[in-house]
Amino acid sequence: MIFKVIAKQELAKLFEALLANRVVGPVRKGSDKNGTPIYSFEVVYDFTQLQLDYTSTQYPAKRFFLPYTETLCTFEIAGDSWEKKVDFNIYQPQVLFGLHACDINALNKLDKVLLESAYPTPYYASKRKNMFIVGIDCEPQPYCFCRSMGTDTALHGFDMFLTDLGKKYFVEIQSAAAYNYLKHMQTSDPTEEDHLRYMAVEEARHEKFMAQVDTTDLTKILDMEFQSEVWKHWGDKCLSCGTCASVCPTCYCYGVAETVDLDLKHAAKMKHLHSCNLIDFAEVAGGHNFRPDSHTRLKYRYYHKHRGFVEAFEESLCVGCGRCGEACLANITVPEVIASVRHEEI
Amino acid sequence: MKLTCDIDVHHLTRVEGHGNIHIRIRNGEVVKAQWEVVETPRFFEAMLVGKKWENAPYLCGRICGICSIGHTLASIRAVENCFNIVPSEQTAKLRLLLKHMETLQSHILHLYFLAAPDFLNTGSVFPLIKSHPEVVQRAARLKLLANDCCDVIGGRRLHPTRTVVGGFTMLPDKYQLEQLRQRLETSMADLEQSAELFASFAIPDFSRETEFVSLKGKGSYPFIGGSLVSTDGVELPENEYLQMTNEYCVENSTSKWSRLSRDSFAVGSLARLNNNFAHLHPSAQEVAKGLGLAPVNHNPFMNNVAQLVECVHVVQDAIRLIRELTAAEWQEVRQQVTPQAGTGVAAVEVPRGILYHCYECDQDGRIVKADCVIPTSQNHANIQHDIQALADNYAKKGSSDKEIELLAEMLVRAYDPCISCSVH
Amino acid sequence: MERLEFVDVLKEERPEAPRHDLGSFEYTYKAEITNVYPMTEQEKLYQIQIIDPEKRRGFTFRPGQFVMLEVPGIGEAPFSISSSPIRRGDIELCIRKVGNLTNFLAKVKRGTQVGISGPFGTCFPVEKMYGQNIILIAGGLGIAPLRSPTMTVLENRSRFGMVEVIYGAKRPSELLFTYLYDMWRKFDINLNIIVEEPDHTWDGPVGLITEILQERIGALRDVLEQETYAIVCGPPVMFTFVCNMLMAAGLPMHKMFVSLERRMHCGRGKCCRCNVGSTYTCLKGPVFDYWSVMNLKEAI
Amino acid sequence: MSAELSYMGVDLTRPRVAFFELSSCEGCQLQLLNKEASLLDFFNLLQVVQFREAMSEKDDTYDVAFVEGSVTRADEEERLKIIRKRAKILIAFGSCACFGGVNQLKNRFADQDWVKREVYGDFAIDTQPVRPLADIVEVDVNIYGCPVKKEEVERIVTDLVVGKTILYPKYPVCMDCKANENICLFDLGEPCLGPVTRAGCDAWCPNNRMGCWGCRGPAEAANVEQLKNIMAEHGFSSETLLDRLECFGGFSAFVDGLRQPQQDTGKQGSGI
Ligand SMILES: Cc1cc2nc3c(=O)[nH]c(=O)nc-3n(C[C@H](O)[C@H](O)[C@H](O)COP(=O)(O)OP(=O)(O)OC[C@H]3O[C@@H](n4cnc5c(N)ncnc54)[C@H](O)[C@@H]3O)c2cc1C
Ligand code: SF4
Ligand code: SF4
Ligand code: SF4
Repeated sequence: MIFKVIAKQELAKLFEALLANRVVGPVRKGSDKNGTPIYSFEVVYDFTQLQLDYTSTQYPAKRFFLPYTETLCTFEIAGDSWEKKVDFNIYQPQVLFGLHACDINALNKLDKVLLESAYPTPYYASKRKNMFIVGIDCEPQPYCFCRSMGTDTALHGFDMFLTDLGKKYFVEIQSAAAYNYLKHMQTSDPTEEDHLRYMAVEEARHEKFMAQVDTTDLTKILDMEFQSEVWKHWGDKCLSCGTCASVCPTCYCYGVAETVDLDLKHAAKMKHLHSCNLIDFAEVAGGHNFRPDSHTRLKYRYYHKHRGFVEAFEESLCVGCGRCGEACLANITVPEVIASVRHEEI
Repeated sequence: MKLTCDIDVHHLTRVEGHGNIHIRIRNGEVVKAQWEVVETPRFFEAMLVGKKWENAPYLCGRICGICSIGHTLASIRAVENCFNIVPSEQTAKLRLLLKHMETLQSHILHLYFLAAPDFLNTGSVFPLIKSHPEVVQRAARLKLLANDCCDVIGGRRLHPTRTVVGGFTMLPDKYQLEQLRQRLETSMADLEQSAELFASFAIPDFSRETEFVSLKGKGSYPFIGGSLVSTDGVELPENEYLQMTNEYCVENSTSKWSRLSRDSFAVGSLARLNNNFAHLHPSAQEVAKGLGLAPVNHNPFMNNVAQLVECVHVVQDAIRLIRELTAAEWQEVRQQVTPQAGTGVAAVEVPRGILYHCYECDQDGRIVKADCVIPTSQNHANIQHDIQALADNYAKKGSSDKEIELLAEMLVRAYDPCISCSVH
Repeated sequence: MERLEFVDVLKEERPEAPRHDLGSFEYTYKAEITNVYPMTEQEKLYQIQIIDPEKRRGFTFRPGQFVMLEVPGIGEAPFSISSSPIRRGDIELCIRKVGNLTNFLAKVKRGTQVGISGPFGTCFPVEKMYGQNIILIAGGLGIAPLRSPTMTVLENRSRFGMVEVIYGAKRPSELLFTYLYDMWRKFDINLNIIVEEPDHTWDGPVGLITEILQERIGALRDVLEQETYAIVCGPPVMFTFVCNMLMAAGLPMHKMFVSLERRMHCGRGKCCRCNVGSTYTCLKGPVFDYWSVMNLKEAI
Repeated sequence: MSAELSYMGVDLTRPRVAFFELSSCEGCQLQLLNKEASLLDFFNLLQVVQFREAMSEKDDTYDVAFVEGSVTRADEEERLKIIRKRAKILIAFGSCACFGGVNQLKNRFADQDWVKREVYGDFAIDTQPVRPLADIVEVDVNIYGCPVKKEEVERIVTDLVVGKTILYPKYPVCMDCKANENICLFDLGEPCLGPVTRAGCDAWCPNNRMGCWGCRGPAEAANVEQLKNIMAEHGFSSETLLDRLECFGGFSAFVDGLRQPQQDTGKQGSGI
């Protein structure tokens, strides 16, 4: 692994050099009713637009690698025959500039299902393989529990990672492409002092995590508590609105809808990200619904993330970004739900 | 000379809403010429009672699908007048721009889809798709442009979503505005061709001395607020609208009727133009002259031409407004609203004429009394008198039943009546 | 400014190359409906042939696996392959009209082109059953997935001990593959068919499938604990009853196989629609042994 | 216009279609003429035989009837029954037809005579409590929205012609809203019915920073009870919630409890 340090003002040069590609980064989108800024990942054209000290974005950068709706293919119909056209909707590499560790880890988790398992999906692969990621360290927010999920640092899955040392950035380089871009900046090798400063910064950051989830034996506890009454408690609150999945950087469930064009000569197959909380998610042909109650659907979301995925990949499908809890109008948060399943006082 | 004639048009087509025409001529005398409004009432004025102010614009937009923007803006203005809120310059400009685009889309819809088939001898626009594709495409292009503008400014072309008391929920994208301006500029060619098309139509030769009521322009062609004026010399401030409208109920109509100095008066494009010709954009004045329209014109069929002239005016004025809006920095999008007890009146020129909304609110901003006076309801009496005169006129000329029926239908259509709106 | 290199994922050399080619994800086989046989009011049998001869020969599957069948613009859904694996890319699907896609399929004529992808999912481990007795049980449309293992068993008849087929339907008019029964019987198998609501054409047994099973279990009791496998297809209520009866009679859970049905939008372990608990039916299933089913939450 | 259609080798008939309006603003019909770019394709799929607002010809043999508006008078009830008899497929077109729409707000007054007097004084006027179509005849397809969304109309019409099952999202507007990455209106301090309203409009209103008013009626698992808590928690009165829930009639099953604690707001003897 290669480490470098750069003076802060050098970063603009890196940005400029990367601008030959499409660059996506955190910008301020507006503010809420109390004046608190709201951040969002958007395509940026100007370094000054970037808000690298952003707290957290309401939405992950998901739409740039797992769009909410995506055309899987189109058809041209001719009589009883047809031609199918597939387009992965990506023509140029994208730069994600300023991802936090949780969001990088989210990509790593998605890779497991979408890239490394049976039937890797080319729609995701085409975007993921054409991505240049500049990570940046974060300021833990009250709702972040990534430390509990082991995702507070990103070990891989990025090209470059920046840590703010005050006047300088500590830069971790993980790809040849990233190394190649170093020539656009003035870099130096870190000194022992830089190392110490880095460790101090990280330690100070760790101190700031407030929210926690106890994952000890969680897969077994979830199994034992399958019939627990707490699920009903949360189910009564749940709006079945799918907001949690929509803002989750790791939720990837989807539905497919085929449409015929008005001219009856074209058709398309569209993919829409769904959520397992939606009422008809587990409905099958004939109308039978395997999860008709809101609590069974909500429970399923937790089982998929914290049990099933762990069984399959030895890790949970949650990076502890806390977005779902923040976005949920019914105030259903992961730390509280898990604590309640563990019979802990909240 | 025609001795007898029986005309019964049930549910007149190509107008908004339900109305019937009955004409009876016996021994050359018109014994009955009746414009019947059979639309079902929806009681918006009662519906609003007890509702908080924020409901009013949202609900009142639903009085009419064609002029929902006009109703929404009138309703907003009535609430704002009640609470003493003065819209910022930016808000006022955006509202006017939105208003213009509604005028454009409504006029184009009427001219091409509802009125033109009569002049081109078809029953609807559908056959024109084959026989006159360029005409239909031009109409679609203009309508699309107007609708796109409404989407960008009001959020939605019909039942707008961004227009609220105090301003807007959200501002349009300047880049999009700029694109619309460019499209507006190129649309002038389409409007010129529209003028040529209408110049080729034989506008029936009929006129009847009429009193015309509209807003009075002060420095500009009037659309939102101001004083009220009639060609018979009446002039009143906005909040004395009741004396201008004098609504009353009549048999055979679920809509109320109006009168002023005479038995009836007219509102609409022709009325606006008759009262404010000098304020029209020069290129609009030119089109008017080219089509033989000069104030004061008393031929109701010329309302079609007046609409076309107004299309030119609103496009020109929209271009100016967009220039001004994009040149300025965006200001606060929405003002704070503090309800207070009182009465607010709004007079707004919507495509079919002058529209009034008036609400009385209590100190919490809850509506205690609501009144809406719709342009078409002000026109009903005039339509009735026009039909009478028209039947008389053409009976004397010895026209056939068919001809009289078509002329009567065309006459009603010329007013572009919005019947469900008039009954609300 | 400097451009990053663009990676075409379909051409990329991948040393970690996963089991399946990226390109095949959305490139279905174009296939032609070569024949349509109406079987009952609700079900038709479709013969479908992959058009490209090479791909047709390369298309191999095992009994119990399913394909995703797509009609452009209408829909895509999973269907078990009903025919024998010997016939490779020339398959038969028995399809009941229940909704959008299947209603449309009921209207298409031979010659229509459809998209086929697959085969997907797990299969009935027929080879593992060599040398043993086999009970094949189907309720209703369950005969569609059951026909393929049945054909395989019959094609390899000498490798199995006793073969017992039990099939139940509501009415005689709803029985599927009636034209095959006589042929099947020639293979020294015990074919039991039972209906719930007989009509004048029916002279066979009447009742629920469990009733005839009870009878047969009596005859088979001795072999159940040791040398027998069962394959059970049908609606969840039916296979739960049947499996529990077999279990009570001594057949171990891991020697019974069932096929689960869930909504599937991809068939490739991506859309999560088919998950039972958090197990993908399309990858780990649709064929499960009964032990696994018992251990899946909300499987039935 | 009569050449028949086919799709994937299946022959299809171009349905004879008629449009009707009962009590409404005719906005939904107007939407039919919108989306100008696909207008020709749209009307090519259908054979329009009656469309009073746009054409003078009239033919009473039709397969599909689009009926806009709600029923507020005996003659409308009769017309609707005749339409039902003639049409193979009757479509309730827009929220007025599906739920009564804004029109049904007058039903909330106990004293219906007061309603008449408030608008017409002593002039005799014929009207009944507002009813959706389904209260009178069987409805085959609902197209929700005030106004309807043309994209959805196009999809439903195509599905109808091709013979596909007509499906609507069962989930709430929040899904559409999130897919557009909007800032939630509750964060902006505005009320919204998105969490309980049927999606399919692409979050038309929230996209424009206007909270949803529920024009498409309840989503299939609408948790209105929880929405009440949420509204209260964000400082919105139950009157605000009621205003929205009762606006289009889709949530009529949920508003009764909310109306009781309300004061007598209508003057002149109107009771709520
Ligand atoms: C492994 C496997 C094997 C199968 N094998 C066979 C087989 O051999 N033969 C066979 O006939 N079938 C088989 N099936 C079942 C088959 O997949 C379904 O019948 C098929 O999906 C029906 O599709 P459809 O489009 O016709 O029906 P759909 O229209 O999809 O479904 C009908 C019903 O489902 C509901 N529904 C549909 N879409 C939605 C939606 N978007 N939202 C909410 N509800 C909806 C509705 O209630 C509707 O009434 C198999 C299924 C699986 C999983
Ligand atoms: S489940 Fe919630 S906390 Fe976990 S990754 Fe998704 S949004 Fe973040
Ligand atoms: S704005 Fe409304 S629809 Fe959108 S997420 Fe918030 S509550 Fe849901
Ligand atoms: S957001 Fe709500 S009110 Fe607006 S169109 Fe959609 S359902 Fe109707």
